[in-house]
Amino acid sequence: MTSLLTVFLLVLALITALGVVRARNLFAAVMLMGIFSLLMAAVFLLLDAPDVALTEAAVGAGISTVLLLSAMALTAEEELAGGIHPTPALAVVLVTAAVIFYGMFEKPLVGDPEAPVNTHLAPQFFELTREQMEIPNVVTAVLASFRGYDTLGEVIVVLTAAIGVLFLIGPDAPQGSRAPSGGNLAGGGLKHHQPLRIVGKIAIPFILLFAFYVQYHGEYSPGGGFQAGALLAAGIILFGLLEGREAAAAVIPTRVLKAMAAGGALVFGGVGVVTLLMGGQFLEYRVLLDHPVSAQQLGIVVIEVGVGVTVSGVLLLIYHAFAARGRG
Amino acid sequence: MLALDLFNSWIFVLLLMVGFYAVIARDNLVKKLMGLSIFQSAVFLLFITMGTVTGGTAPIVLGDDWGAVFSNPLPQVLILTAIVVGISTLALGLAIVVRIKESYGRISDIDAPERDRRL
Amino acid sequence: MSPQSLIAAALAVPLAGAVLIALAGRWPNLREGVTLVTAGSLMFCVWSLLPEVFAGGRPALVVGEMMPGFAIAFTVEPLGMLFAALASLLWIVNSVYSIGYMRGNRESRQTRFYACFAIALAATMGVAFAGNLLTLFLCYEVLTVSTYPLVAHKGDAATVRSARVYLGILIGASIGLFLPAILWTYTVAGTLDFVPGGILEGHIAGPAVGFLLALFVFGIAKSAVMPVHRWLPAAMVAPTPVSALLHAVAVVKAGVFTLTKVVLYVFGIDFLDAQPSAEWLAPLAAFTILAASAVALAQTNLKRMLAYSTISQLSYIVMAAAVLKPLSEVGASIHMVSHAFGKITLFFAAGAIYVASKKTELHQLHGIGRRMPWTMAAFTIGALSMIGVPPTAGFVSKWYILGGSLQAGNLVAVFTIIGSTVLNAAYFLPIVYRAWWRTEESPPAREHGEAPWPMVVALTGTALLTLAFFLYNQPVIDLESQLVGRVK
Amino acid sequence: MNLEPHLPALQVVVPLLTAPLVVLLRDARLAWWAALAASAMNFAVAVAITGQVLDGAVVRYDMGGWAAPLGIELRVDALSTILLLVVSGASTLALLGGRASLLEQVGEARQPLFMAAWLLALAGLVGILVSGDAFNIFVFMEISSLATYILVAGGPDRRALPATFKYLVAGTVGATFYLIGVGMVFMMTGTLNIADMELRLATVGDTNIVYVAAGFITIGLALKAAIFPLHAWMPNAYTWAPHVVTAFIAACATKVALYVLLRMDFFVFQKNLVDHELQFAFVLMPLAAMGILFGSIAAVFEPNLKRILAFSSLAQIGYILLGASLVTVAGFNASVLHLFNHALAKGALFLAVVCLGLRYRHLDLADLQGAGRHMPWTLTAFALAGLSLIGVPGTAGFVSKWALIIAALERGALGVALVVLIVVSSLLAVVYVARIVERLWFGEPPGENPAVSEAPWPTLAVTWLAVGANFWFGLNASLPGELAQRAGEAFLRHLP
Repeated sequence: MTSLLTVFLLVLALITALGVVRARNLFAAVMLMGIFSLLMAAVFLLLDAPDVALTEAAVGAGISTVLLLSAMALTAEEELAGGIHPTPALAVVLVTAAVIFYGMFEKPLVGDPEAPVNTHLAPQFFELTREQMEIPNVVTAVLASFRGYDTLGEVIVVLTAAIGVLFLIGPDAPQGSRAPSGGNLAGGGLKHHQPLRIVGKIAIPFILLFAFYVQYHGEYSPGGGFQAGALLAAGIILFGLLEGREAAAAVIPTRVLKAMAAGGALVFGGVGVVTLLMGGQFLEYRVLLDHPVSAQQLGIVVIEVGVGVTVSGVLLLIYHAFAARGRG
Repeated sequence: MLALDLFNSWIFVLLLMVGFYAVIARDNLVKKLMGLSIFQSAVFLLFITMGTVTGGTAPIVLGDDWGAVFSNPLPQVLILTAIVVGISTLALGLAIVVRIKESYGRISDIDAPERDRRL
Repeated sequence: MSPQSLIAAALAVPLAGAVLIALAGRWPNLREGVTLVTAGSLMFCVWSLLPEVFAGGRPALVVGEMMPGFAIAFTVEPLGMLFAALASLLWIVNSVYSIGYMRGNRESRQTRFYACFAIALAATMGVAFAGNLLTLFLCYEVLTVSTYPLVAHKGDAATVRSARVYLGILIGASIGLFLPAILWTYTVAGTLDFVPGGILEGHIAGPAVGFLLALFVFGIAKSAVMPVHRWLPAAMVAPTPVSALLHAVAVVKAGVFTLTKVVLYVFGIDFLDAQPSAEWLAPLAAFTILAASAVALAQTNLKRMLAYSTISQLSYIVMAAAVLKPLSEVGASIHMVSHAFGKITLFFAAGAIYVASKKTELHQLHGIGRRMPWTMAAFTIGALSMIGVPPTAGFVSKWYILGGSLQAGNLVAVFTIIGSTVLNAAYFLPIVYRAWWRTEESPPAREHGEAPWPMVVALTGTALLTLAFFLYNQPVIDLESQLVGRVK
Repeated sequence: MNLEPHLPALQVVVPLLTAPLVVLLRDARLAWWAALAASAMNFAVAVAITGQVLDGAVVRYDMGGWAAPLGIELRVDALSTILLLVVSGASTLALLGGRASLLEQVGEARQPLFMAAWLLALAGLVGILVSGDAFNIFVFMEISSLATYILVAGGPDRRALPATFKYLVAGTVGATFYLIGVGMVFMMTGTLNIADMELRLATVGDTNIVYVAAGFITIGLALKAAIFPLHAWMPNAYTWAPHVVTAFIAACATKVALYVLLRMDFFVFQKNLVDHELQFAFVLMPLAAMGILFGSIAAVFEPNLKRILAFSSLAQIGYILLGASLVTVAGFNASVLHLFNHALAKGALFLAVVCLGLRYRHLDLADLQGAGRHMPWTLTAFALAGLSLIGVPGTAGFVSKWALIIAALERGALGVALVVLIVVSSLLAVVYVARIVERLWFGEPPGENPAVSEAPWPTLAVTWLAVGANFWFGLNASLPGELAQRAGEAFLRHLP
């Protein structure tokens, strides 16, 4: 069920990706990366994966673009001519591709409802979600309950990234020898661009509002802690871009961000510890309340909050670390 | 229309090649990280594609209609996780690149022989 | 104490001694006290085992299992008993001597010296009592490694180079040849235990026997059969007490002892006797005896000459074992003792000369007998024992080996013994002559008399042992006759 | 309440949730204590689980109360247990002895972040080991990898940064390859649970894709496990990481990747691929052999102490792979034993390096000449651990080399060739260990002769503890032997 629109978007994505690799100007490459992510998000939406699409848009097109730009402000915008010898690389890549062709091109990936991937576990997920959780977004059910342990791991991965960034370029890290940069887009803000500030100021409240909607409506429609956290962070980062990093830091100080990043993970893990103390397995929400369905829902809501808090805290911490680097 | 049925597989392989090529052949560290992102996106496409069902909808039950045909939610969950892992790796990688720039003054050709001995 | 705990004590006492020596490093007198007490208690433990073994007992101790089927086990049998008794006795004498030598020479890093020495002795006990090939190999390697710092003691470039040769040959041969031989044995025989009469009979035949024997002979490089003898002259860079106890007694005897044990308990002499492919060993040993003697003749440095003499004498034991007759096996074990007494005396004398006069070369020794009469008297006795002249220990063992060779009708062995006796006389007697009957060519750089008294006491003691063994050797012969009695 | 059924969860959760708490700490000393406590508790849990496994159980745990394959299953058997002991033990010892060194090399201000990263690395590694779910393994692999990058980047020399970057790229490519492979298996089976995968794979008709999946998983994990020739990231990462970190990851990180490799290739794919031996006999065995030779030879010529040990690790990983590539029970058994024993030897060696690093800024052999005179205890420990690396009897290294040789000999002529290889590389190990010991004991100190003293006692004591373990398990290998035996038996059940 590959629609022509999907084909079109995928071809476009491929071309954009080639552009990313070829562009000598890194700034252009970053912009192309953002477009690439948006195209991929659109493809995911067409492939019935709205949750993934939302995340890809917020994280891929939004957050990672900001991160790349901030990093670039601290490094360089032009790629020097000449890479490493392309021939061996091409050989490796071609061999890899050939191997995949050998394995995968006997039958199409898409659409077969009888494929084992769609018959083995998927029906049970729907059935159990209906019986024991009564929430419409099965993606959320799988994410937060069936594979809640993975999601805890995922939150920890995000936290690890924050720890790493703070460790490497945080306030306590060895300071670089580089003189403060004049054009640090991420740090200095765009205070002199009045129209942008006005549009931004109108947009930001809506983004934040949307973030909270996504957070609390995750069980019913696409969304959840990750998307919400990313959106919240995106909103505040946008504010920082317009008004300067210090202004953004004034809204939520780094101290609080750190507490959020760690606290969210602890809330998530804490739920697991509580279920364990209440006689269940780790993260077995159904023991939380007398009524198993409400208990599942309660568990999911609480851990989603944990996820959202950690993700927003982490992304903002990372943003601040990059933006503050090089300006003391 | 076998060609079109296999279309997503084609794009998966090609994106994988593009990304992987950038990782290996590009000397600039930021470019390597971008290549890594494209490489990972290809894998996202692989997973999401395998979970779609002809005539199905997103795995969100509307109006209590549990009988409808849905796409498989499991690959989507996996990819949500993978996307987050990807951005975490990118952030960490960029932080390292910033430090490399600060201590070496450049972000490509970092394998060049150095007189680092008595740093 | 039960025999088992005595075995355990024999292994543990020197190790504990090493730790205590390391801890007492700051107080030299205490440290040397610890050495002497350790040596004394070790000898007590070992010698307390003697009655049991004389009575035909074979006390055994299983320490643990390394892997299923591979035990760390110790069994005391006559050959090992003799070796352990010998080494523990001489350690006391050598410790007294060491104190004189190390202090007289103002050597540095004495704590490391004494500690490694104690570990080497523990390893020697382990080799002597080992109940299977794997345990033996383990202790054998500990012995190599623990003596490396002793050889490299001086620490200058030339010494380190020699120590590298020492370690390289010993470890290289043991891992590259000895260990594969053990592996091979295990894969064909299914066990590594020492069993009187051997474990290989019926499991291996034809040329493979000769090849396996070669792996053992050259893998056990400590027995210094040519061409794996180079490490022994290299080891002479060590302080003399090391050369005396370790490279005349413990280490080299560990080599020939291991080889003898392999012949007796892994192959079995009857089995080996029936194998034409194993006949090369006695001629090779004979060659080593003669060649090493010839090389000794050409040496100008006293300790190097003694080293080549040791190589030659070790091959006596190898040859005696390889003749594969009961009388010669007894001769092999007795030669271990007699050579030990004689050679340690010679090294003690060499060390005493070095400490007193700093002389190391043969041509410097004119008239030294008048300045150091005790030392040179002992040296003379040692030299006579090497040649095999009565009334010294060397005569007894050579007599047995000769008897065994005649029993076997092995004329090569007979003529080798005769020929090498001539060569031995040719390189030892000129020294004795020079020391007593020539006068000093020029007065020495500094006036000197005898070396410090502990050294003189020690070398006199071993010289007396050399003489005493000629007169009183029956217990040893009785003990070792059990060996062949059991084998036969 | 009775915690016993929850041990597998606790194994991961304790360090995983201590880490966020440590992030919030400000005090370096407190962070260290917290990390040490969590790590020690981790070790205690591992010991408790070992007890259960030795009683004959495969310890299972359903996360979230959802039975596998719907939910994520934790599954601990003998193979995972032996590595749990190694990982948690190495972490605890390194932390216990490494405080002074870490303060010096990483600085006091960043200690809480660093300790949090340490705990996350630990949690990630044990998370992989207890997991019975292929995707969950990916998640925890990423936790441990990201955390390890942080630890490596903490090295004081600027060369730590490019080394980390290389490690990051290699690690991410490896993990993504693994994910592709898992995705393909998932596509054919619809499951992520490893045990379920194995059952369902046996019925998959289209073997092409299974081959390709096995290939991707093997290559991805080989990259993470630094198997020759995919090891390019490893020597530099080991060399420029803080010394304590090297002690930790050299003992664990690559081994855990290797563990996943063994688990996937031997347990999951074994039944389906009748001529699965192809992959091992014709691809992995030559790679293992080349790795053994290349690593040993490179180690002989390296001037830097840590790089020598890194190349030696390359060779040792080759041994582990070699045993497995025999595809026999005895070979598998030997591999598992060597996993354990090599970790003991390398851990002890790198702990001795920590001691040296506290007194010497540069760790080239030329800089360290004569160190033995000032630091006799450290150097003695180093020499003894070196014996274990060589495989001298009485040490742990011998036990596994012996087992490996016996296993190889089951294979006739090929086996004899492999034995020759093992003997040759052991002799090369003698050369590179002896070279270090000789120069460090007997070399003339370079130029100025600073008054160097012995390492502080906590570090030294821990080093000696590790050395002692090498001898303990060399003389009495019953514990690892028993576990390896059980792992071998489990492997036997998975043979077609």
